[in-house]
Amino acid sequence: MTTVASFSVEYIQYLSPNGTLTGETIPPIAKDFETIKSLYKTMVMTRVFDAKAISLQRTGKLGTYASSLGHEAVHVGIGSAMKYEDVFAPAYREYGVQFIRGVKMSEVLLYWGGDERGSNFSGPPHDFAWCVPIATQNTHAAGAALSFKLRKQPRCTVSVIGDGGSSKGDFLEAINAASAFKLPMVFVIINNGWAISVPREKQSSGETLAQKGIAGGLPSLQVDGNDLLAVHHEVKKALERARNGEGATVIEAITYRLGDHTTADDASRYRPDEEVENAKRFEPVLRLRQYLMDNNQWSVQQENKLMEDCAIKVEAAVKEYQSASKLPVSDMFDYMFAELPHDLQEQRAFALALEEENS
Amino acid sequence: MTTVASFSVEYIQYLSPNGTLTGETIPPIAKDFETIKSLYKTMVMTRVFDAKAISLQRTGKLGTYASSLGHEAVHVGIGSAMKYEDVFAPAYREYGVQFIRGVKMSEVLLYWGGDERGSNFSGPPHDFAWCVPIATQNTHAAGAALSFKLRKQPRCTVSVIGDGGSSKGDFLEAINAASAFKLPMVFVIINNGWAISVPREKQSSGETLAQKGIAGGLPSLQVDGNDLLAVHHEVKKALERARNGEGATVIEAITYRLGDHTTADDASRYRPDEEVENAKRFEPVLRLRQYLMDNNQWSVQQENKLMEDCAIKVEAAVKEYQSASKLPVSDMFDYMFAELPHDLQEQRAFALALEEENS
Amino acid sequence: MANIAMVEAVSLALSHELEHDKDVVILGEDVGINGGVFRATSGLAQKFGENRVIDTPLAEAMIAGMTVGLATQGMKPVAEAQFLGFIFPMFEQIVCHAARMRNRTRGRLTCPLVIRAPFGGGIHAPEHHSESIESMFAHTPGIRVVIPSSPSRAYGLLLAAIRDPDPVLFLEPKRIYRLVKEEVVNDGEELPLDMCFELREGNDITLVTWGSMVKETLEAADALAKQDISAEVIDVATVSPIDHDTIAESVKKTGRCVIIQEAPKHCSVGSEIAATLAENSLYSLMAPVKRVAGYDVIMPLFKLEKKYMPTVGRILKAVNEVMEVS
Amino acid sequence: MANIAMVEAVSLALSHELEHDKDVVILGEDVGINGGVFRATSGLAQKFGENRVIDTPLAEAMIAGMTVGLATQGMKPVAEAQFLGFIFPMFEQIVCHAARMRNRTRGRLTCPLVIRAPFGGGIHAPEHHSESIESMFAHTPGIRVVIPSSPSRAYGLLLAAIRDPDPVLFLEPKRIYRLVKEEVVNDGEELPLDMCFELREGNDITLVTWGSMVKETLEAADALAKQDISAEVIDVATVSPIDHDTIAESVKKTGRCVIIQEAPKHCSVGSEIAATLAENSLYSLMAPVKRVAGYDVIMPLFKLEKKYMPTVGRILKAVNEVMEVS
Ligand SMILES: Cc1ncc(C[n+]2csc(CCOP(=O)(O)OP(=O)(O)O)c2C)c(N)n1
Ligand SMILES: Cc1ncc(C[n+]2csc(CCOP(=O)(O)OP(=O)(O)O)c2C)c(N)n1
Ligand SMILES: [Mg+2]
Ligand SMILES: [Mg+2]
Repeated sequence: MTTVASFSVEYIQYLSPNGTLTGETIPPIAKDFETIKSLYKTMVMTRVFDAKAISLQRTGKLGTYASSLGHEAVHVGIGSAMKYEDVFAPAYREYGVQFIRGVKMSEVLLYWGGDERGSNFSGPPHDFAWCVPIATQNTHAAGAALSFKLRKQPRCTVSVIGDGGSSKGDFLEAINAASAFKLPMVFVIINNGWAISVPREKQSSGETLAQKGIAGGLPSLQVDGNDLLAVHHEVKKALERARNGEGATVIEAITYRLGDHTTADDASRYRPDEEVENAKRFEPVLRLRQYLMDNNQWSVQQENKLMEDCAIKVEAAVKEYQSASKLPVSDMFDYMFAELPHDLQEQRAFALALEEENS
Repeated sequence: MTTVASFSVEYIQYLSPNGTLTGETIPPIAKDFETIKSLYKTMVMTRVFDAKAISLQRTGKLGTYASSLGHEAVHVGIGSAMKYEDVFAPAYREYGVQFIRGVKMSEVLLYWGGDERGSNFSGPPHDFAWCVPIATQNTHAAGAALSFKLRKQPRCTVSVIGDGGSSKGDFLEAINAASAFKLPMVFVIINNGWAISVPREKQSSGETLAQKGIAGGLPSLQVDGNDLLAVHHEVKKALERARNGEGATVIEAITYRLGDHTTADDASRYRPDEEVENAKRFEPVLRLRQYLMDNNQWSVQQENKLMEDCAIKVEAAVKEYQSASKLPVSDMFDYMFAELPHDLQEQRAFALALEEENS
Repeated sequence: MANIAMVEAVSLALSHELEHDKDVVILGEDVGINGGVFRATSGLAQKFGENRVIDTPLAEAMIAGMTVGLATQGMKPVAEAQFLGFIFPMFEQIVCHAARMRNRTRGRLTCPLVIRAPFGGGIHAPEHHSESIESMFAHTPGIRVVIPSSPSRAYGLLLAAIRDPDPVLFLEPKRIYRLVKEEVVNDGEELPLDMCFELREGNDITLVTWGSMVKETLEAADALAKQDISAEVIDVATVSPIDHDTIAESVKKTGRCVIIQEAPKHCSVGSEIAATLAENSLYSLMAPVKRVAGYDVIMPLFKLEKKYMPTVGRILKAVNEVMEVS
Repeated sequence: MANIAMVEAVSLALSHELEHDKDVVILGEDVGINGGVFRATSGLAQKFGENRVIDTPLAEAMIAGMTVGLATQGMKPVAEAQFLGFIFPMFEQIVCHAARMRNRTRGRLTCPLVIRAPFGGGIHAPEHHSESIESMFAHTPGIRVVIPSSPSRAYGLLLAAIRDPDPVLFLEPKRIYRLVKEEVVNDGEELPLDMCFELREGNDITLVTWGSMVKETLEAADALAKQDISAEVIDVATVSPIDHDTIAESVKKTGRCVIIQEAPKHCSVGSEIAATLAENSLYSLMAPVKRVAGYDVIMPLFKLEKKYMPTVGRILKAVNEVMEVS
């Protein structure tokens, strides 16, 4: 009996829940307060936006919406580690990443407002759109990464996946592809404890979800997903590895879904209130603010000002969303193909005539 | 930075390529020569059968056939470790397992002879049929294992997968299911170096394929798949674990595909002859015979007698195969549903009438 | 014996079978404590335990494969695909295994399974939650595809589907999950598969439909009655295999046929019905067959969803065109 | 300018595009050094290198997903599904992403990809190697489905498919891969998609078919000619979208139509063609439409395979039935 391979999964946290630095090493970002402040602002903005989106849904002004409450550090951490020319492959709630990359709040609203134009967003044109079929974005990311490798471009992809999604074959096959082709990419498993009503423990009895990367021999680690510094630093390191041709990394970021799965869900049916209350003690925004304040980088006045700012910007985004032009019926035909086939031309004409008749 | 999980993959071999016992421990089977002799006979029979099947194909008496040449130890090792009431989920070339479980050689021929009746075989009626869509058998096995667990039956499933198939989502999802539900099952990855023309290295850059089990936190190990003792003993141990409610195990058995992928393949197009020549030095039948002979358990006379026996039995099987009754046209309708729907009744009548007309 | 909605009728049938057949198990994502995203399995895990109503990891190919595995060993699994738009990872298992197990093994192994999935548009759901792809399954030999259109039919047909010794895809038009309530007696009485339901008798034209479009079709029939056009309304219910005889019989009487479906038109169940009329009922037809169907486009997000869905107005327009021909 | 078989024409088109468009890459199982299990990519890895002709791990969902990923970033991937029977794990990517990317993003991201797959029966292949499921894709909005039936059409249509800015499923009827040889000029000239090819002119009946059945249909037309029945033969070629106008035009002339396909009948491409005739060409029809199709059964293993496949005899029988009607 000989040992032919050994692996381990490390857990990384730099900022403790009460806002103090932990651990032996301190990553560069921990002392770059300008950057932290700017990222903190994005985190807060994301949260204000989120609350607004939920209230729009509640008042019938938005469709089903997937909240990002509690995920701000992992999302903003990823976004801030990436370069513009990299490609991001989201699932459906990673607005924090996308805001940093230039997607507008009004575009997020458009999407959840039932309007495809939301996915023709202002972020990098090469970024993927929201991806509802779970885990399918991971192989898109692998394909994009392969294109960079083939074209010898110094670019990477980052794709995310939930704890639930980490069970689906597509994610596992993407890890395998990253391993086989040594692709420049980073997988972030956003483990928020729940896949709708199914708790993390029911997805797998493995000690970690990160270890799914071991299947392909990829470096695999856990980070505190409520610790912006840890997410930012580890994703950045992984991107550097990838850009240097050293292949992919799997990062499990442990966070918590503080809200319902979506506005169509009622988590109280399956999740004890105490669990949520407890999780709030570890949430990402508070701890980062504490860190800034403890280092005299942030004040109550600044916080108040920020909240005002956010409210104004979110209001403006809502206005923009609500003033979007009406979608013409032709829209459902006009992007089907570069050139509309004969059959569809007829169906289009029929639909337009019908519209005419009915108006 | 704290280590939250560590894993390793062990490699196990009891019988060296030259037929001597290696390693510190000796498994019980190593001294159970009656059993070994019986399994040796099955291995040889499988090989004789295999050669015959290939020659039947070459002379137009069989369709495409997937050879098991070189896989005898891993197949017979699995088969001998299982109980009748366990369920086996094969791919398409694990005849050695199946012969031990009661499947007849003539049934294997029927199947590759283009006759569905081959899958209505004499093996355990609960065993799965050959499974061509790669890796889909692994989730069937998980489902069967779940049924045992739900019904509190002391039964297990064993499913196999190739090195190629280990890349496919179904296998990885099945591992995850086994982990999540703590299923009584054993996964054997039969790594024979090649998936048609694609070598093992192109499937994954992971050090082992066994480590795919680590994704779900399952005990994962490598065995010398040309060592009957190792395969038998480790599968048996894994089955005991499973039967005791301790969950699933992943075993990577390293062997080599000594022949073409199937009779439709020509491996010389992509595989260097030297590799095959080299692999023959490690093949399973020779080493087991050596071990038996070294222990005065086997003689040249016995070997000659065995070869004669095998030839006779294989001939009989071929006869049985060739004397199978003609398949009536109605057969393609009669097993579609328990009761044939109206539409199909009409199609069936049409097909029968046509047959009548044409005869 | 209270009045219940269709989704409650689904629950009731599931509950009935869980109670009366110990081999029945339910599995899927969120079917347990949560009771399914549409409450179709509401209360069942609580009542029958988590060994009968099983939350699975998020992996549809695995759910389908395990369902096949369970079924071959004599269980009667009822799996849920959370939405029909997420059933694609199940295709390989459905087409290559569930549909083929009996035939492949000459009856040695069978697949008495049900896969349920809510489907169709009209509830302002996000992307991939509103498609109608019954035709893909209807094209697949070896499975039945059943679509209820009322609480009582949901109850009776689901019982029949679970008891059927072969695989059944049971597609639930979610737009009408809670549309009407109906008295459903929980007597365990199944309704026949493979048969159309004649919902309304008529002499002038045959309206053939299924699932959620039954609603619009019946409304259209009401409107036509006011125009003195007597429309026969047929709910196909089992869209594979189709009970063509009932349709042909009706068209023989009326001479005219409009087929209404929510799914895109191209190569669909509606195509099959129209094609069969062209083959076998040509001389019954006094006017061209007409299909009122979804356009052959991606189901739009909900701002344009209504423009995609066939409406009563479109049905009436088609009927009037067909009636004009003399 | 030698005579080449259809599978060689496929190679030739691939080679042409690899040479002339640096964005083209080929990927799939065994497409590299081995040149594909049917030799369709024979020699290409050797000529263009393993960065252009890429052997992948064995995982179809991954192949399809990566193909989508490559295409969205401006590459023109040509993926191979080793057999159409193994394309099911690709469904989610094809239906939910390839077909929808342009529409979803309002043109921001597009999917100029091709997925090739050999399909159909008749070569004594093992289980799952012989199915014809073109209809499932033809039902899917947002993709083209193209099926060649001769070396020159394979060459010209595959070029067009690769150059098309939208996703194309290119299904190759493997029974006729090496059936006939034809002179194919490697001039990079594509043939038009979305159009039928009229293979033979005739006045008495229209025979509509595609793929491998073109062979039997032409043979039937020959036999009919001897009976003094002049059959027009139409190769649909692109089965989604279908060029219904050409078919309608022909039926207007002949008054009769038989549709021949290898796939099972139910909810198929043949259904769509017949349905469209019932809708738009009813007054052209002098006799019922007839479909000669595979039975709605599991494709049998090869002992009964021939009994499944439509034959010249079945075509003639159908034509004679249709001709008898006056
Ligand atoms: C293939 C597929 N199956 C099911 C769904 C329905 N669904 C949407 S989100 C979700 C749970 C996802 O959980 P997780 O991956 O943990 O991500 P989270 O929502 O927690 O961010 C499910 C089952 C889907 N969108 N796609
Ligand atoms: C889903 C699917 N894709 C492709 C194939 C075609 N195919 C048959 S065997 C094979 C290679 C399998 O290799 P491996 O898993 O290593 O098993 P081995 O044949 O070596 O035993 C392939 C690609 C298939 N049968 N199923
Ligand atoms: Mg989650
Ligand atoms: Mg192999």
